[in-house]
Amino acid sequence: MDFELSDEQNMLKDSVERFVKDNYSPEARAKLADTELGFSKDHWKKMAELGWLGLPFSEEVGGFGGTAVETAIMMENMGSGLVLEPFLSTVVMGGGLVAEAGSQSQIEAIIPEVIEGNMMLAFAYAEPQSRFDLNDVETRAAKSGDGYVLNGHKSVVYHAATADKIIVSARTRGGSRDEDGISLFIVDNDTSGLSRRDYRTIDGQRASDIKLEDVKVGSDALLGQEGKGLPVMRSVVDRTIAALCAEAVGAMRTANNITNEYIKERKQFGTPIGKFQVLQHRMVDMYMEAEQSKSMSDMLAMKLELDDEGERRKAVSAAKAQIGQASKFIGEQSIQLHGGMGMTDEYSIGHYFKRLTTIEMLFGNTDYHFKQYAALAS
Amino acid sequence: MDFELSDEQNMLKDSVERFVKDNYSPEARAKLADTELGFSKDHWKKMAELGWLGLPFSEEVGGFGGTAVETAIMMENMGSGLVLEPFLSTVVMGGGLVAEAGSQSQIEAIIPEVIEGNMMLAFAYAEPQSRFDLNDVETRAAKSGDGYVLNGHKSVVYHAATADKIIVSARTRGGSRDEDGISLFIVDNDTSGLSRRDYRTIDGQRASDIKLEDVKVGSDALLGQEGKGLPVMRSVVDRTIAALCAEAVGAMRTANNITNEYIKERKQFGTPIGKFQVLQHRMVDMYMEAEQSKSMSDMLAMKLELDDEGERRKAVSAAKAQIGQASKFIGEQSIQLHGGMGMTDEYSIGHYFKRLTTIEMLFGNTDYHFKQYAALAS
Amino acid sequence: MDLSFSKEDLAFRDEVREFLATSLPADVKDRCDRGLHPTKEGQIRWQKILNEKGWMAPNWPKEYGGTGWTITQKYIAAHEFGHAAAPIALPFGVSMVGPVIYTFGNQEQKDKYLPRILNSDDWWCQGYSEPGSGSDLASLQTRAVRDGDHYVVNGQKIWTSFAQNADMIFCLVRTDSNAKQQEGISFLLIDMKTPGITVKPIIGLDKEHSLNEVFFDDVRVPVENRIGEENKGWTYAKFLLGNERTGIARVARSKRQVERLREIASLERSGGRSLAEDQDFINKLTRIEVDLMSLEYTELRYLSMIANGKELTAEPSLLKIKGTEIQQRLTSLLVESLGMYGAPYEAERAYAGRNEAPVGPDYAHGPMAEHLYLRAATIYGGSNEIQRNIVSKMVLGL
Amino acid sequence: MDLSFSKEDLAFRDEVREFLATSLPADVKDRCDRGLHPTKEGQIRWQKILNEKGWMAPNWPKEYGGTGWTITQKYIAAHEFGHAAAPIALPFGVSMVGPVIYTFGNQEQKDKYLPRILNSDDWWCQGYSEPGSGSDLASLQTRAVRDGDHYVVNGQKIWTSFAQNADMIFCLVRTDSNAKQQEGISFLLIDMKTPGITVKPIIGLDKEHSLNEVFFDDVRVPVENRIGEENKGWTYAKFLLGNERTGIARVARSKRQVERLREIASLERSGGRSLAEDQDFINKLTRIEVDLMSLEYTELRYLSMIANGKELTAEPSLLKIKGTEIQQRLTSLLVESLGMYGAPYEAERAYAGRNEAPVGPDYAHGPMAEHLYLRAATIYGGSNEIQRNIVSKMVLGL
Repeated sequence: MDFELSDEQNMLKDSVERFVKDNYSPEARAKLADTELGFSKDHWKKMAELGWLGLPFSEEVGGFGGTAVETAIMMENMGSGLVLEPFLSTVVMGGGLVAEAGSQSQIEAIIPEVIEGNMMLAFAYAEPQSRFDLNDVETRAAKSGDGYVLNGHKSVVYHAATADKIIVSARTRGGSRDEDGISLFIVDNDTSGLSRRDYRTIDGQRASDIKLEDVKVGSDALLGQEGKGLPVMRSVVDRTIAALCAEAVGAMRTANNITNEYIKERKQFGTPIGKFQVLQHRMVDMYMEAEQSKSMSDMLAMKLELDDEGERRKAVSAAKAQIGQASKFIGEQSIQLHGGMGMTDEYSIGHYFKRLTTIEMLFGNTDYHFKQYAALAS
Repeated sequence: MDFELSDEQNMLKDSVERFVKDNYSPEARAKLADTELGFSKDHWKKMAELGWLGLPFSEEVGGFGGTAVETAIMMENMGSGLVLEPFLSTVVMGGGLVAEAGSQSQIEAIIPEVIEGNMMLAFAYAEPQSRFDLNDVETRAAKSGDGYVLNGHKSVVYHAATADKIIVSARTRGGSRDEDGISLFIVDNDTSGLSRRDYRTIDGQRASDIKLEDVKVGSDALLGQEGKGLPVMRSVVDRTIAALCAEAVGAMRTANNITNEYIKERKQFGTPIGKFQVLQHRMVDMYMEAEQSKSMSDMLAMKLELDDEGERRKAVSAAKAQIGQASKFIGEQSIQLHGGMGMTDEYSIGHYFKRLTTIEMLFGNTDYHFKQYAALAS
Repeated sequence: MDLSFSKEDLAFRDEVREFLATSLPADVKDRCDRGLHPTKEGQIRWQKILNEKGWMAPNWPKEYGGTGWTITQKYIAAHEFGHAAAPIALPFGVSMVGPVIYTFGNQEQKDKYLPRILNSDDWWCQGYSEPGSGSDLASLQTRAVRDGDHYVVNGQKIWTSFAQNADMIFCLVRTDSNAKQQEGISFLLIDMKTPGITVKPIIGLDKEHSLNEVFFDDVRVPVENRIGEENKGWTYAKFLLGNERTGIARVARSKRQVERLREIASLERSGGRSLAEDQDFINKLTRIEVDLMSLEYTELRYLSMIANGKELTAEPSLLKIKGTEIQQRLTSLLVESLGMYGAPYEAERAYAGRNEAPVGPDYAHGPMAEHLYLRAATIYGGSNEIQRNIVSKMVLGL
Repeated sequence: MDLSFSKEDLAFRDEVREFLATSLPADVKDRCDRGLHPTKEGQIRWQKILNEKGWMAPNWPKEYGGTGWTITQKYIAAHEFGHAAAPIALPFGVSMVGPVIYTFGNQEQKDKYLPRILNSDDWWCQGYSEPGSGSDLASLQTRAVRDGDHYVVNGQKIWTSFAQNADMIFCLVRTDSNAKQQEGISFLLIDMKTPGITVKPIIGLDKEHSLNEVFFDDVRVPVENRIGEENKGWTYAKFLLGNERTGIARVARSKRQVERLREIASLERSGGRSLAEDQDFINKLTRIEVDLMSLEYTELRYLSMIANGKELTAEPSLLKIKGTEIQQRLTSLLVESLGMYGAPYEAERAYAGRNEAPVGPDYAHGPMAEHLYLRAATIYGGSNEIQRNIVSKMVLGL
């Protein structure tokens, strides 16, 4: 039982920290978030050069062979700077799905391109009615000749606008909430019949709603076995949740540091407000939440590599629920302790609050995961 | 819309306050709670003389004709001193059931005796499996000749040992959770086949489990219509809850006062601990809970006389839930703010904590009433 | 003790309902219900309708144009306005400076300003906070130096809501810099068109423009625009703050939010069923609803005390604390009820040039904007921490 | 980073399970599982069994009789002990004074006391708190005046747990009354049979006798019973308090409480169904369980830091705060799970003369006693408010 980083892991950590320090001052981040693209292609190239985009892929396809622990190290430190590049969408989700379920030719066509930074991906799984249930899929893929025809509506697809290929979950058989019968398709973003409504999200990122109207794809677009997409989705979403949890840990730690510094500096009634015991204890509670989140995030990263499915899914839901709660608490209290200053768009703390707010919501909010945990524990 | 007391109501309040001041010092209360009986027959006589035991009964039978508001005034001020006499069991519950459902002869035989202080009553409604559901009755009353034979197990019957007559809910027909088919019986405490296991409760009061084994009663023991007992029980339990809520308000106010005084006096690190901001804000939260409880208790007392059943039951559950929460919070924090001193049996604050703990539980705990409210509101 | 409505009360309720059904403009109602800021034009249009009806100032004495309502009538009106999503009048004129003017102003000031407030001819804003002062108002630095029959004002105010719309600002300024903190402050009414005033927007957490900085650079204010005595402004400011807190519970609005939550929950799915059948969601909503009822009856109890001639001390602080906590829990649950559609968000002006409705279901437009904006509810008007300090001192004597 | 168990770890787990299955007396287990205080005889019997196995002092260095376990083994043992409801050794000897003796004591003291602690020959109690000192230990008043090769001790200690059973007490006493608060304090080991010592019971909230006042009236203590230097007792006391907090999370016990809650819930009915199917109950239990998991992995992470040679500052305060909050939530939910049978309660000695089992279902005997007793958990060992002060100062620099 050991929570310490190896030398290699420490090097990775230092390298991400440096990247964030060099590129993600609050001003630089605000400017980037307000560009049309919402992130930097130059940063993306830099990440490719540093080998980060190959982090979780096997060495055979040119990756680094890292585990969930390395992904967590990377995400935690990117979370500190609220990094905007779509690492999660392209590498953890899109790349993860291809690496886990793809055929040899799909893997060879996509993963090296992702690693090089030449290709971006997105994962379209949610639908207007599905809320957080991965199995709730009404988008249909009908067999047609050699391929499939897709019809449906996918909602809040992060980074769809900049993705070259979008991985879409669609039902090839069964009722709208059946676990069986869901298939995954790799769809080019410019395929005829696919239309996007692009928008911004409160965390300064980009997402889209996607309408699929008679979208025709070949049989080579099918990712994994027909009708057996759900277990693959679950496994990749579990890894995504672990990555998000780590990102939240970094964001919470930095939000706490910013707030702690602020209350040391800010004076009212002639003394720094950090001398008021009520604010001290609030800050202690925020610190304790962040500490426990760190433990849960580390635990989850380690467990993903270890346990049977039941234990793994319990760990996923427990960590997401605890970290969701902590994210909400720390985000809200950071604003409160900043007073008026926290209410401005210009000052950085609000952006931590907003990213933490979406992390709480993405891939199942706190209530959802408590419920999942309860079902698994009983 | 008016929350102020009339002159008569103010006189009643002053009179109860005086009684508590004269008879319920913490030392006197502790001594009384530790006697075999657990309360004082002299106090009971005094209460009869003051007319309190007739408070809610109509003037025709010798009562005062008071509403739920008068009962609340009385209970609130008795709550301040943690009064031990079984006013709730005898007058509000037992007397309430007889007054509401009794035949002329039952009323004439019982109510004047209660008012005079000559007769005590208890209400046996709960069973080991019933939790807080009044309709969950497995005790059976089988018709036998001119009367009935009762068999079953009644649990945690407050003040059964000192009651002359016990009002028992028993099923004359239907399944164990049916709303229909429950009847009420007035059973003499010394009836053959009725056996009691007497014990103390954590709030310093007395209760009993009661076994009924072939207990024979006459047809004149039936209180109200056969099989139609539940609406009567509901109505009287609603009044009982209103009375308990008022008692809690008095107990909370006094617990807060005791605690507030303590933290002004008690010194640590050279200053009164009431100078520490965290304790000040805790005390403010306790004050606010008590203030809101007072509003809900007053609201409920007034609504009992006014609204349709739906509105009344929503008010009952909302008040009990809010006051249950407040009772738990104030009880627990009173101990916490007292530190070690709060942990001793000798000091008074712990007794407030314990009575507030039982009030939260009696006639449905906080969760139960939130659930009731939700069902009524949807 | 009595909670019943008289026949007159019920008739009054019908009148309010009828008025709202026929007179509340649909566009104004829609923005209010969603929790979006009113437009300037819409708000003024609605307030003029209110004034025509004679209902602009329920809390003013009748002699100045108040309604003369009993507390039961005020309760009924507030409840019906909330239920119908009718915006309340902006507080800066009618709730804040108005009572200061009719209580401490001279006859000329009353004659000049009160009718214009009632008819929404002036949009008022509040010049209290300064950078570095926050909840510690007494430390303010903006200076007014007497020069003949004018004051020359220099300094800066901050967090000034809707100053960009304002015709007038009421300001606390320091007129005696040698006096102790709370002394030496005066209360001035300043025309926003006076040369030397600059309004600089502060874009909020919600990406919208509702807050501002206001700069004063040699701004000349006629001495006749001073309320009451020179250097006694703190008295008027405290009076105003006390007034402000009594309305701040916003019970009626929160009751409407509970209704909206039920409406949305009946349309959203969770785990394949209606969200309205999700026990955990219901559990949370019920707890808020019961807390709201506790707040409602506490407010009524305090109003009843006032009506019976009793003096309140720090009770309004309780209403502020509990009211704002409930408002925040409600917007938080509203956002949560939207599932993934809580994430999309853009400022309204970002839509201005596009012919697009916001993404997601219609009811998703609003909750996040209000959720973000209302983070300030526990900060403004004296933060909830300050309110607890006040109760601790004034009620508990700690 | 690695959470896996080695083959040796798994073998060790089997050994612990086997030991507990065969060696833990049923009566001792039953009281522990219910949350009742151990009897003196039962506790000593069990501790002697532990010592025979060599497992009395997992946290001591091997040279003094410790187990030499890795942190993984300690984790496994704690988990298995908790699951089996095996009482932990009373802390006063093995966790509190033991480490002080082997760290600061002289060879004679080590030779004399450590083996007797391991074999439970001495029941120790702790003489820290005094009336008026509470969490502010440094203000203590009990005085020890040197008289030849003895100290003469006068004063009073309070909140002394199980002093009525004790053979020895370790005491903080003031040996220099001119020194500043934290200086001038010495650390003495005192035989409870020494003339002049009076133990006066304090009956607790739970109606049981576990707390005491201890009075010292000209009590003569040999100078050789002083630990370390005169007037340096504060150093040893602080060391002890730091040690005390690391075990205080009581994760394994709380995990067992979660199991008990599930057991009781499966037997209780609510709304005509099993309480285990009541969504609100499950919701509460789940939240506790997840918080407990967070605490568990936080404790493991800190232990891992220590094992890797890192220094902790105020992290143990977090374990104390969160651990005790969870303990209280668990007993509160246990009582709640009993429905109406939460109300009956009598002290155990009240049963002594009667041949009666407690009323209600078998599992109803215990929860309320523990619930009442554990109200002290957030007070003792430095209240949770004091712990937050410590974190604020030491970690956050506020």
